[in-house]
Amino acid sequence: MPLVSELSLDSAETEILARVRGEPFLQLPQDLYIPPDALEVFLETFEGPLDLLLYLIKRQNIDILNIPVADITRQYVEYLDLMQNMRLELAAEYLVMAATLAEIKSRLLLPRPTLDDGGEEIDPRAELVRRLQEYERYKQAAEDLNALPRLERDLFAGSAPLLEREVVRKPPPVSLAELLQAIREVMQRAELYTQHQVSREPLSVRERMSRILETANSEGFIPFTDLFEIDEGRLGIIVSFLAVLELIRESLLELVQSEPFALIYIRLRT
Amino acid sequence: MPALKFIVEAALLAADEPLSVERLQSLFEESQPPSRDAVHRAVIRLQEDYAGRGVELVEVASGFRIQVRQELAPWVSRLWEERSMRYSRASLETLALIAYRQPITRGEIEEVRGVSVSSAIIKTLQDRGWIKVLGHREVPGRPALYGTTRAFLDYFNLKTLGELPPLAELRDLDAIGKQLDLLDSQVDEPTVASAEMPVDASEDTSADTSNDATPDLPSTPETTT
Amino acid sequence: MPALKFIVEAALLAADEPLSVERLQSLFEESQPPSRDAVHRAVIRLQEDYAGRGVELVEVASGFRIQVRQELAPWVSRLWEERSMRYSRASLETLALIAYRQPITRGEIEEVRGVSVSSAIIKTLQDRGWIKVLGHREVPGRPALYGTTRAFLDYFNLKTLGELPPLAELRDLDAIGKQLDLLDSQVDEPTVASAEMPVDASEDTSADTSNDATPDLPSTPETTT
Repeated sequence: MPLVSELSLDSAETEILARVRGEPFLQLPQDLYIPPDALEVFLETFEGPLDLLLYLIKRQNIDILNIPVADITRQYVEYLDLMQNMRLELAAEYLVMAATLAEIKSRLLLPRPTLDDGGEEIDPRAELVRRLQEYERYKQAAEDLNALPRLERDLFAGSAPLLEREVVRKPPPVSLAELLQAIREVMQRAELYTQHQVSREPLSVRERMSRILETANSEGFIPFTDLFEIDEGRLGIIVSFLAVLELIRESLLELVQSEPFALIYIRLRT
Repeated sequence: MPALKFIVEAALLAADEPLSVERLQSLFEESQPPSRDAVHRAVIRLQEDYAGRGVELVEVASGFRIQVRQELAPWVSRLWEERSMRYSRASLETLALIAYRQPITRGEIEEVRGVSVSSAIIKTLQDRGWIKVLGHREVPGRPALYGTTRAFLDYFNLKTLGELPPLAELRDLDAIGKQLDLLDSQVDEPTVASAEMPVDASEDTSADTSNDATPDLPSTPETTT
Repeated sequence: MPALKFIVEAALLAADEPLSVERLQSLFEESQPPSRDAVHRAVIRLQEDYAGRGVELVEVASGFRIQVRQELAPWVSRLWEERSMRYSRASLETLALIAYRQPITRGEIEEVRGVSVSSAIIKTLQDRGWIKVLGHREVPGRPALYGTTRAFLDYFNLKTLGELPPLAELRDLDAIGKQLDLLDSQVDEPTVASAEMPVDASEDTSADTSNDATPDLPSTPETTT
C-alpha cells in the first residue's frame, strides 16, 4: 500500500469524515490497516472529483486562487491509488480529473505559455480554479438551502378538518368569445340582422339606456340636465343624449315640460 | 419553554388525528412530562380561546381535535366545489341579447331568437347576478325589462359595454366571410387554404377562417380579449 | 354571516395547501365576493390574533398558510416517529443548481458538479413537485430545461426565489490574475482570459441561456447515492 502516510490529515482536522458502524471517523489512519468499508464511506462523502479537490485544498488552508498544482496532483493521485488498491470502483470522472491535473502540471512547466485569441497569456490553472469556485458556491448554496426552515422538519402546516362538507357547484365559466359567438349566431338567424339596418350605435349607448331607466324607475321624475355629468366629457354627454333619444323612440321614456323654456324632466312612459 | 397551552395548540393543529392526553404528554422529555391535569387545563383554556372563532376544540372518543365549525361549511366547502354543467346555447344567446339589446323584454328576446326563452334560463342568469330587471314596459302584461349588471362587466373584465365590438362590426366580419364563401364556390377547388381575413385595425378582433366543408356556415371570427 | 376573519381562518386550516387571496375570495358568492383589500385586512387581523400563540399565519409563494411556529418544532415533531426527511448531498446540490440557475439542463448541472446526475435524483425532485420541465433547449438531443415550482418555495417557506440565501460571490478572475502575478513566479504576464459571467440567482431567473454546455466529462454512473 503506497504512501498512505502522505494522505494523513492534519492533526487539527476535526471534521467527521465518515462513520464506521456508528463510530465517528475523524481521520484517515496514519498507516496500518484501513477498514475497507470505512474507505468506501469516505469515498461516498465526496460528491465527485471537484469535491475531493476542494477538500484537499481546504484542509491545507490553501487559497483556491493559488493552487500548488504539483502538490495537490500528487495527493489526488495518491488518493486514487489508495482507492484502487482497495479494489474500489472509481467513477470515471475521478480519472478524468487526474488527467486534467497532470496536463495542467505539465503546461505550467512549459517554457512558452499558452496564449488566448487576444495574445494574452493564459494561466493553465484558470479553468480549474473557475470550476472549483463554481462548484464550491453551489455546494455552499446546497448547504444554505438545507439550513432553511422547511415543512415537515422545522415547520408543520396547521390543519383542522371540516367534518361534513356541503356539495357546492360552481357556476360554469363563460368566455367572452363564447358570448360573442352566441350573439353572432342569433343575429345571423334573425332577419333584422341580414336585411334590416343594424345600428352602428356603440354599446355604451345601450348600457346608458339601462342605467337611465333604472334611475327613472326608482326616482320617477328626473331633471333632464341631471342625466349629464360634466366630468364625463363630451363623449359621455353624447352617449347620454343618444340613450335618452333611443329610450324615447322605444316609448320607454317621455319628456315632460310644463311650459316653454321651463325645466325639462324625463319620466317613465305610462 | 413555551407555554404548555401553545404546545398543545400546535400539536393539535399539526396532527392529522385526535390526540389523547397521553399522546400530548409524550411530546415532552420523558423525565418531566406535564401532569394529566395540567394538560387538561391547557385544553380547557384553549377551548375558551377558540370560543366564537372559525375553529373549535372538541373532545371525541380518541382524544382532542381542532375542527372547523360546522356553521362555516357553506363557505369552506367551496374549497372543493365542482363545476356545474356548461350553459346551453339558449342561455348564452339570451345573455348575449340582453347585453347587446338592453333594455329588452323576454318577448323581444324570443322574437329575435325565434324560439321561446324558458323562465329557468332567466332565473339562472339572475341568480348569477349577471342580469337584472330595470323596469317594466308599459304595455299590457307590463313585461320586465332586462339589462346587464356591474357583476357581468366585472366577470368579463370590461369597464363598460362599449368595449364589446358593436353588432355592425360582427356583421361586417360575417359579410366578409360570406364573400369568401362566394369566391370559393366560383373556384372549382372547394378548399381554400389559409385564406387570410383582413383584420379591422381598430379592434383586436382576430379573424379565423376555417373554410372546410361547411359552406352554409360563415366563418367564425374569434374575438380575443 | 360569520366574520370574514373566521371564514378565512377556517378555510386556511381546512385546506391542505396555501390559499391565495383569489382562492379565498372564491369561497363567497360569485356576485358578491369580499374585496381583495378586505381579505388582506382579515389576514392581517388573524396574524395579529396569532401573535405569541402556538401557530402563525405566513405568506408563501402560492398564498397564505397557518403553520406551527418553528420554536415549537422540538415538541411537535415528536408526534411522528423518526420521520426521516433528510436529503442526500447529491439531491440538495442538484436542487440548489436548479433553484439558482434555472432554466438549466441536466448536462449543465453535471458540468458544475463534475459528476453525472442520476435519473433517480431528478425523478425524486419531480415527484415531490419541487422541480418541473420548463421546456427544452433547442440543441441536438433537445435536453429538458428544469426549473423550480411554487411548491418548492412553499415547502421552504419562501415567497419568491429572491428570498433564497445569496450565492457566494465568485472572486473576480482579474483578481485571480493579480494574485497569480504576485505569487507565481513561473508565469510572467498572467492575465486570465475566458472570463465567464457568474450568474446570480436573483430576480431574472431566465437570464442564463448560454448553451455552450460541452461537459468535458463523459457521462458515467453516479458515484454516490
